[in-house]
Formats: sequence, C-alpha cells, structure tokens
Amino acid sequence: MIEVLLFAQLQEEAGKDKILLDIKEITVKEIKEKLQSQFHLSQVKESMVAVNEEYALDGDIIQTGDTVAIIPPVSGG
Amino acid sequence: MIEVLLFAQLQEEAGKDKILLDIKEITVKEIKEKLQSQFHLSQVKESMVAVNEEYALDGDIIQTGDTVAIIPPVSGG
Amino acid sequence: MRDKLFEVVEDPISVDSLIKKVEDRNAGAITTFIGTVREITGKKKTIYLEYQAYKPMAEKMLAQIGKEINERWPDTKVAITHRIGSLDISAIAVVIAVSSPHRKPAYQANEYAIERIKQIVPIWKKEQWEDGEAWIGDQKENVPYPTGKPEIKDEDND
Amino acid sequence: MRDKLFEVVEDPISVDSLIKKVEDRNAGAITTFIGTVREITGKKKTIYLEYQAYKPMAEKMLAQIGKEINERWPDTKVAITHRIGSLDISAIAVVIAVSSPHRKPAYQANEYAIERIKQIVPIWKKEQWEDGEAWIGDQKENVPYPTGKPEIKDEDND
Repeated sequence: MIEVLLFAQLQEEAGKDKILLDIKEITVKEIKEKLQSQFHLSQVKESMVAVNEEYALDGDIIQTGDTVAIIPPVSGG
Repeated sequence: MIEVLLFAQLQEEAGKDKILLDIKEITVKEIKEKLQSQFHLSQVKESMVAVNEEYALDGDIIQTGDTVAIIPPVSGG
Repeated sequence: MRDKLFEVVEDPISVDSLIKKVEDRNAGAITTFIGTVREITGKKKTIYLEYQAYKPMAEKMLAQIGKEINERWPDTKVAITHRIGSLDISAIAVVIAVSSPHRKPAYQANEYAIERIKQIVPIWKKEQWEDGEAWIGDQKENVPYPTGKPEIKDEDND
Repeated sequence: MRDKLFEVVEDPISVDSLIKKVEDRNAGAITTFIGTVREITGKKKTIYLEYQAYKPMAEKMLAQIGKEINERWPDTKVAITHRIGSLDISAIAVVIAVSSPHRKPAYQANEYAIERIKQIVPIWKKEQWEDGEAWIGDQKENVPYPTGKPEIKDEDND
C-alpha cells in the first residue's frame, strides 16, 4: 500500500486529504500520471513529489509502505 | 557667550563637559583652532562641529547664544 | 527541554521567544523578519488568510534552511517559526531570527531564509477576499521548479 | 500620548514595543535589527560598554534617518531606539524596526538605518576590557568625514 497525501487545492479537488494506492512499486513519473488520469487532479503536473518527506525526482522509485506527498507550488512566508 | 559641549574622549581630556567662551562671533574653523591651541584638545582636528544641533561647515559663523558641540567620530549602533 | 529552533505552530508566535533562541554572548547583531498578513494586495482586499502545511516535512525543510545558513555564514544562529491556520490582518505568519557576531551576515542570512522558505517549505496559503478565495502559488511569478525540483542549494540567491 | 518613533533612552529596550510602533494593516513585512554587546572582538574580551550621547541632536538625527528612509522607500514605517549608559554583554544597545508592504524594502531600509546611525548620530561607545578602556571611533576603518561633514544623503549606500 502506498499512501498519497494531498494538500491545498489538490486536497479540495479530491475532496480528501489522502489516497491509498494498492501498488507494490511505481516511479514518481508514473504515480503523477496515474493521479492525473484516474483522479483528475489538474495541478499534479506542476507539483513536486515528496517521498517520505524528501523531494523526489521523476525516476525515483516508490515502494509499498512509502508515504508520498504531492507538493503544489508552495506559498508560505 | 558661546557654550561648547564636549563628549567622549574630548570630555575626558578636558575634564569637563562644557566650555564657555566669551566671544561674540567666530567661524567654525576658528573655534576649532582655538580649542586646539588654548585647551589642548587633541581630537578636535578629526571632529565635526554642530551648531544648535545641526552639523556645520568650516565657514559657518557661530554667534553669541549659540550652542556648539564638538562631535568626534561617532560609534553608536 | 531544548527549544525547537524550527517549528510549525498553530498558536500566535512570540517574536521575543525567537530572539531568545538565537541570543549568544558573541552575537553583535540579531535580525528578525516578521511576515504579517497584509490587507491590500494590488486591488484585492484580503479578509483573512488560511495557511496549511505538510507539517513534518515543513519542519525538516526549515531545519535544512538553518543548516544551509550555518554553512554559508559561520557563527550564525537561526530560528524559524511558521504559523498555520486562519490568520487575520496584521497577524504574524512567520518569524525568522538570525544572530551573528557582525551585522552584514545577520541581514544576508535572514533574507536568504525567507527566499528559501518561499522555494522549498511545503506550506500553502489560501486568500479569502470579499468576493472569493484562492490557493496561492507563485506560478504567476516563477516557473515552479525550473530544475525539476526545488533547488536545495541556490548559489545565485541574493 | 503618541509614541516617540526616534528615541535615546537609558533603560532596557523592548523589541516588542518597537514592532508595535511600525505595525500597519498594509505591512506584509517587518524587519528588526537588534544591536547587542558582543563579548569577543578580535582578541579583546569586552567586560561592558559605556554609551554616551548628545541626546537632543542624536534623536534629531535618528528622525532624519527615518525621513530619508520614507523618501527612498515609500510606504515604510520606521522606529529606532538607542540605549545609552553602561551595557553588559548581550544587552541591547539599539533596535531598528521597519515595516513595509513587501519584504525587500523592509530589509534594505533597515540596513540603511544602521549604516546611517554609524555615520551621523552623535553617540559614542567606550569599551571596557580586562586590561584597559578606550573610546571607540571608526577612525581605523574610515576617514571620519571625507566630505568635511557626515553625508546627509548617501546615494551609494547598499
């Protein structure tokens, strides 16, 4: 199981703050595509992905048990 | 009478915080020379002069009733 | 208990408590940056802001900014607290405190911190106007992450 | 009674009270600079500092710095308090608070203020070391007043 955390606009679009995916292994690029096509999250494209609280690159591999977060452009401060 | 205020090292050198000069009119340049020669204040040369709380130039004229301050290089902050 | 130097909180921030965290016998300068909720931006009138964070990661990223600062400007001490939740006009959203033996690094490191917060710390704000609301990103001003991910080092920053 | 924005005082300075003086509904950023007494400078160990001011003129000059800032960076608010007398290690000698709608001017104006204080405000410090004392001027670093008097405008400042 991979837990995907959603924030800000993505959270509102999805109507929930997390999605559970029953997947053993997937790349960052693939999970972004999956979230766009299956969950219609418009902002995924311009978002970063964090795996276990670290920014990840498209080629990085996500495994079952990992916590993924979709990070749209930040606006703190 | 012209009141001359002394601060910091000048005050310690003179042993007092003001000097009264019985003068009607004098330029800034002249008063600096006078303080050096008569009162042996070594730091006057590198000091600025303020007349009535405004910085003054060598040619400016000081008149009886004015308050003069000798301002050695400042070191606040 | 040791004070946390890098925190995301839900209650009002005390500027004084951040100053205390960076005090040092060899500090000659402490700078603070206080980010407050501004009423007017362009022609829009803000009623309040709503901040959300990915809290554990946000605190990690704030700590990383502190580490970057200590590497670039030795002998500095840094503390950063960001508040989340609903914030009224003039409320304090973020406080950055930096101490240093000399003033120049205290200013530079402080400004570096706020720039980095706006790049890598997962915190978002939603503006509530009289006639609507929107989550704010800096999409209008910047390509979100030109190098594919937020720069962990940004040598050109000033 | 209106708060004094530019002050020379003999008692401890409250950073919070200066922040309050510059708060504004349209401020998005407040910067503070806190000048503290540092123990070690080079190889010298300071025991305490003694500050002296030509008080009425010093307050006038602080107000003038505020005016210069408002001209250069519109929409800023500035407050400065300098303490005099005997100050122990870590004590606060000066606090500068600047508010602005945006952060960049808040940093720039604040740094401008401390540079100008060191140029034109008639305040002097005497360092007390373990083995002596001396009034400090910036003679070692600068020609005191290259143009004959302290520059009232300094267009090259950054």
